Amino acid sequence: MKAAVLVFPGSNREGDVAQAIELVTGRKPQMVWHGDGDFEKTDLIVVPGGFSYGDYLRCGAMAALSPVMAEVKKRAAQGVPVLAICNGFQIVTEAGLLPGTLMRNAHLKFVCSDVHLKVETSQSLFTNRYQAGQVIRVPVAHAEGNYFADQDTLKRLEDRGQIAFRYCAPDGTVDGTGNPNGSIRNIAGVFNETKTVMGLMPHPENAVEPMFGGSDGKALFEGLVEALT
Amino acid sequence: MKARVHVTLKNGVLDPQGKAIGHSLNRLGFPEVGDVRQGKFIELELDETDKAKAKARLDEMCRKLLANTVIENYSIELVG
Amino acid sequence: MKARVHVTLKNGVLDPQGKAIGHSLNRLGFPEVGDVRQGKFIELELDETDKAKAKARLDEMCRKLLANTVIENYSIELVG
Amino acid sequence: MSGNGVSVEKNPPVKLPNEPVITPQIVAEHGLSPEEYQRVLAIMGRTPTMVELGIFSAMWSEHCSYKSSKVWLKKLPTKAPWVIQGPGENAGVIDIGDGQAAIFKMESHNHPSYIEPYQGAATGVGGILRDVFTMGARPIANLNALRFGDPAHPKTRHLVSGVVAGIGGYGNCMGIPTVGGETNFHAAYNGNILVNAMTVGIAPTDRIFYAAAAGVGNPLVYVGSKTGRDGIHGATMASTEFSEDSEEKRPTVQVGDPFVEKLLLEACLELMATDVIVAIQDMGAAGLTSSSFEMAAKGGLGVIVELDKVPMRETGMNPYELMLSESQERMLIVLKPGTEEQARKIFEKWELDFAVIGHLTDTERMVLSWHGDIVGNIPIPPLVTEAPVYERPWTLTPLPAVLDAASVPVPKDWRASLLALMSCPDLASKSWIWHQYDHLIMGNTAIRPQDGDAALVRVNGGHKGLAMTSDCTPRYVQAHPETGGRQAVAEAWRNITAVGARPLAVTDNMNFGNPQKPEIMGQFAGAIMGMAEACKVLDFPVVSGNVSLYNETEGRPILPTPTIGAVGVIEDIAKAVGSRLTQAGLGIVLIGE
Ligand SMILES: Nc1ncnc2c1ncn2[C@@H]1O[C@H](COP(=O)(O)OP(=O)(O)O)[C@@H](O)[C@H]1O
Repeated sequence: MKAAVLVFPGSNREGDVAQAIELVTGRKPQMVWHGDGDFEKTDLIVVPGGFSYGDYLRCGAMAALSPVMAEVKKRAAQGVPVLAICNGFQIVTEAGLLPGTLMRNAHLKFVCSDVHLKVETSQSLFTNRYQAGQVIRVPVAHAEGNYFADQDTLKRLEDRGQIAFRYCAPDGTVDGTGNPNGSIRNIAGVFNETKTVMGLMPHPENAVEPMFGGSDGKALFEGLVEALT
Repeated sequence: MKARVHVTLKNGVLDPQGKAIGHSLNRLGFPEVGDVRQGKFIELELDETDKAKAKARLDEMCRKLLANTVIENYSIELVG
Repeated sequence: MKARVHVTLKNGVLDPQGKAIGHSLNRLGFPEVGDVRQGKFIELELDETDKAKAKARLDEMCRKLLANTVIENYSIELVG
Repeated sequence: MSGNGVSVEKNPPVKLPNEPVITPQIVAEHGLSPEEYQRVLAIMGRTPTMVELGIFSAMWSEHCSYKSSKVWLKKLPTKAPWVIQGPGENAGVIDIGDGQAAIFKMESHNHPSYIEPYQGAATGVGGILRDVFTMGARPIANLNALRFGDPAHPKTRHLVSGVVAGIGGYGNCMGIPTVGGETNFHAAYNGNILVNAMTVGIAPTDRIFYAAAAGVGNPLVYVGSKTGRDGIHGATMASTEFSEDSEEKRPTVQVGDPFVEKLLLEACLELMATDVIVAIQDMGAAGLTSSSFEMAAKGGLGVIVELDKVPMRETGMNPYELMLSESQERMLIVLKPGTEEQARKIFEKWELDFAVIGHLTDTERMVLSWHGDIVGNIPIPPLVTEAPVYERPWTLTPLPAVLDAASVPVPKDWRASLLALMSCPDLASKSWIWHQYDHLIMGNTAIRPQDGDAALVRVNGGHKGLAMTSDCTPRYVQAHPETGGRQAVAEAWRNITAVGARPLAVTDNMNFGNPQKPEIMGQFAGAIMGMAEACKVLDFPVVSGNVSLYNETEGRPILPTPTIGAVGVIEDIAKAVGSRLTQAGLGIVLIGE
């Protein structure tokens, strides 16, 4: 699997995700600067976490307008898979690749902590190594991860199986206790209609080694390798 | 020319920041405070003398960058 | 009664947000944009009918919570 | 170039328009005593200009000159075979094997954090990060030691939430994990909180960068953010008299821009990977003044600074303001000749300001020019050698009487006592703080906050880890400074060993009251003696540190607080142990006295 990781001014988890990809594929992904409207062909595009453009104005707003994102939109339309994590999720929603938006956490504070996620479906490139209903533990680290969409959009997402992950309690119960940021319906990650674009707030790339935060996130990358190689 | 842009959340969109400010004010001894909404206020210097043109350009800036029209409204005001 | 409060950075205080917005607008094809400053805009519902009293209370809210008077200025406006 | 260097030296500086006459009041407002001003006159051989006075004032401030603490700091052991650079540079450097060095330091931002907690704390983190990456290191972890007033005091809540948000706001955006620290509450800090921030970075031992300038004619380059009127040196009156529009030019609080600092970090590391840097120094306290001065002084050279070339954020700025501004996210670099364009490209790629603002000379003078006029001309060596150093009178705190254990009543209700202890603010969980700090970014955090006595961070994907901690128990230091100083070092040592690492070196942050009071100076002296003794016994050298004095409100000092930051190494991180009880049925053993 050939992967490209985008780098914006202010990105800061690009190294983490590159490390995770290298761990499962044995090769370093291509790092793509925000000004590059034209980068090498790849099997997967990753929009990483961080504070692109300082997260000023609105998280992801300025990055969404960069030359590289114009190209990402083009390739996503052609079906190239896009994995968007944390600030990446904010960027792709601003760019219109995924519905909804990420607002300030309900408690207004930055939160860095392990959370539990319920995998909603195994029927996707990104989740094929998990079982539907499985509970995994990965960290979050954000101040604006409070997913919001209007009722029509939410209904459409639910009806079409476009919810990827929901925050839950360790036993899998989806209720307020496991929700770190106030996200509507505990949504932690969503797909586009074709399930080729996935955005999520948690950091599977920081859960790929048992000694460093557990390894529940590793299957996501392994699943991608399996699907895309 | 100077312009002032207000960006506010649309009705019906939850405003966690506004809510938290309201709560805090209530707790700090301002029980008379009801609903609170927080928006952005952006002041721009423009190198443009034609008012109509400036307005059209500002409108474009708002739609492109300053506001997320899925959840936000904006209003433009020209000063001086 | 409804009130609108503007909170803006004092002159001379660095405004990283405004700077970044200005940069972005320039890059996006708005070279006419010069200095940009970003502030907050807060709308409050008040259970108070006396204008003078409302104003005094709002002033207190600004000093206590809404503005950081070391680096920010505020202005209050009563509507309806 | 230095062609005009010679004639330049002979020209007396030009007075600026509206330049006030220097009165004893202006001198006092610059924090210089009459005796210190006499030294200024002797060095200059004439009355200084305002900008020159401002430079003396900054360089001879307690903060930059360590005039009250210097004689005592010399007593700390600073050497060991693994020490590459002890005190005297931007940060301390130790060898951790495999061609790698750990670079670290702690620094205070106490007063600014009390005035504006969010920005004060944020810029404190920004400053210490720059100290570490200036030397060529990529920062891998942050720690912070915080002291607040009584939780019931009306200001405490506001200060705590602002400081914590500011530390998180800056560190999180920079993408450096904040992995540890300490937080205590005591009424003695009601009017004077302590914010001590520590950064640890890693660099190859053969790619470490220093501040000493070299090479006459080499260009002096300014990079980073533009200069504004941020935190201009205390002399309010002087700077307002200086300007036409005093409201506009009021000295203001420094505001941090972590986004720009992140770009500056990446740009500096990119430049450091090339071979063009002669010397580099961040612009911290006293900004352009101390950075240019120190680079020239350390290299035994002179410097010409063309102030009109400095990138400015505001209009109408004057040389005084430019020299004394504390605008954040700026660096000064001496480049090898002819490499300016190569360097410029890197900084422009990262959308940062880049300007050649002068060059090195062989005159050992700092010459300031402003649109072609010389506005300042100071000999460098005497400003350093003639700097005031004080051996302040001190009275040692006597050992308190031993408390008879039998006189302490046995608790009636053990359960209630335990609960009372666990819920007291000093002992209660601090997870509400560190959950606001990204402590996992970089994917190397092996022991997180609360999971061990020290944090443990893997070094660049290998097997090696660095353990780090910050410790001090101010009420011990207050009771008996020597014992308290010893204890703080010993505790840091124990915490490093408790996770399985070998303790290597210390950085410190000496937070004390007014050194002009003999009993406060005695606390300082006692703490240093205790620390020195412990460090010697443990072979635990001090490689960097910071002193913050005059922490008092209305004559009431804080508790003496010598914060100790320590770093240790573990060769195989898989062998580390935390303090979390991971399995039922295991035995618990008590060791020691
Ligand atoms: N308490 C201390 N213990 C040991 N070294 C110290 C102490 N305080 C300051 N130093 C050393 O003195 C030098 C100057 O410190 P400082 O002025 O804080 O550095 P800078 O201004 O470059 O950040 C540094 O090298 C620092 O390590």
